[in-house]
Amino acid sequence: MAAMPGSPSGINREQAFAVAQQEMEYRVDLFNKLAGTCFEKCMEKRLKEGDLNVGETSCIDRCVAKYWQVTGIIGQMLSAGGGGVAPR
Amino acid sequence: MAAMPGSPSGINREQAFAVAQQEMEYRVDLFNKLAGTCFEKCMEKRLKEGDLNVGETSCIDRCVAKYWQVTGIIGQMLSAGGGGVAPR
Amino acid sequence: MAAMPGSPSGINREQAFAVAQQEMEYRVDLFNKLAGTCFEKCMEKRLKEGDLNVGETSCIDRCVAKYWQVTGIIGQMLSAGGGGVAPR
Amino acid sequence: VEQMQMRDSLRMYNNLVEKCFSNCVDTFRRKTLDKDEDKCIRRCAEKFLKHTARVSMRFAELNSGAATPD
Amino acid sequence: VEQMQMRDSLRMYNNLVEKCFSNCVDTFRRKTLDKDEDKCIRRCAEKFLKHTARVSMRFAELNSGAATPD
Amino acid sequence: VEQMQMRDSLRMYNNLVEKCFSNCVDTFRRKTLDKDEDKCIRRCAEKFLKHTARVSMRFAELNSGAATPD
Repeated sequence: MAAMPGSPSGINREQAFAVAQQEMEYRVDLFNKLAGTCFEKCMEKRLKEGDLNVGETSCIDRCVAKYWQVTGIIGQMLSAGGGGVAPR
Repeated sequence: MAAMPGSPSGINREQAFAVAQQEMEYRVDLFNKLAGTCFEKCMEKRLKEGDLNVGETSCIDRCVAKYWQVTGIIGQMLSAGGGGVAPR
Repeated sequence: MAAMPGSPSGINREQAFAVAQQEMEYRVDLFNKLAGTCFEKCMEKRLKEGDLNVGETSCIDRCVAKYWQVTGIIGQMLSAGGGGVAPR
Repeated sequence: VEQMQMRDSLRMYNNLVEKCFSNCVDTFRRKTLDKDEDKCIRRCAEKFLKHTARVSMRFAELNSGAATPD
Repeated sequence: VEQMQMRDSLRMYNNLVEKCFSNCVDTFRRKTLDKDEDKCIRRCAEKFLKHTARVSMRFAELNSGAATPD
Repeated sequence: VEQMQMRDSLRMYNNLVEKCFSNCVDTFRRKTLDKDEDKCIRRCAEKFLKHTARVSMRFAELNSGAATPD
């Protein structure tokens, strides 16, 4: 999914558009899953107020960072051992 | 997402179609989530028969009504405080 | 969704393509749900190793077979009693 | 539009299978359903369909603005 | 692209409603929310939106490669 | 078709990450994985992939009508 510097002129606009669209769908899906998972992990069940408290806020930051790290590890595993599926 | 009376003639058919399609996708998604949630909340776990009993039936009716109400409350919050996302 | 032998010449390529695409989306969705469900049912929670053990492997085989059977039973119910929704 | 309805029906069917399978099947000593599992699946599917029909009806009422008192 | 953003907003809105409804509403003796449920829904939605905003911020940082030390 | 396969791969990848993260990560005192979490993630991913491969094989058999006796 990386940018393709110096791509051959043969590739046409439609294809480039389709690839960009998939890249975006992938990121949206990733974001939604990440947000949903960290919500489950970090939000206190008892809703005493509408604000995020300090504990929740730092939990979110770490949850996002760890999730990102897992994305990298599994991406590497897939591209190394794997079946060609190797998104960033 | 409301109907747009007297929309300028500049809007073309394709755009109108795309908007209608999104409106429909939104409603289908809403319906599916609502149905799934009320199924979880209202169906008795022990399946003694294939029919809905009286308790389940009235639970469904109230569940749908409350879900609809929540849709309204959150829609209002989003359109008031929020980032422009304000579907009905 | 069955193959349509001797379909009238009136059906055009675009429609045939759309039907084939839906068929495929349906199968992908079925596969994903099946795989997710059998993962939940069969994988031991404690991850002692990356391999599937014997119990897990035979659990998967049976889970897939039973899931397939359920697909058939419910498909029949829908096509028999039902509202016209009768995919294979 | 027709195609969207077809797609939604197929998705509903997949959801129905998944939900009833998850509710009713929990042992994997054989590769065919036993009698209780079979019965449970049929009840579950029947109930799911009746549930969906009821929700559809109420949902349509609300969409058309015909809210009724408690 | 604009249409995709619109679609994502609508989906987010549906997710928000589903999550807060599931968290806050558990009794079905009436067809309107009681006072506690109403309060719970509003807090939940507020929290969900703040949560989403925070995640967005961090996610954007990571996407742009600006990872910060612990 | 190629694009659909690509999309499905990406979706599978997202599902895999979500599932293994949910299973393996439960503490948020630091912003990097500790050793046990890292090990758990790798096992989980490996297992998930083997599971998917096995299901694919069986699924393909059933789709082609080659059901085998118990």
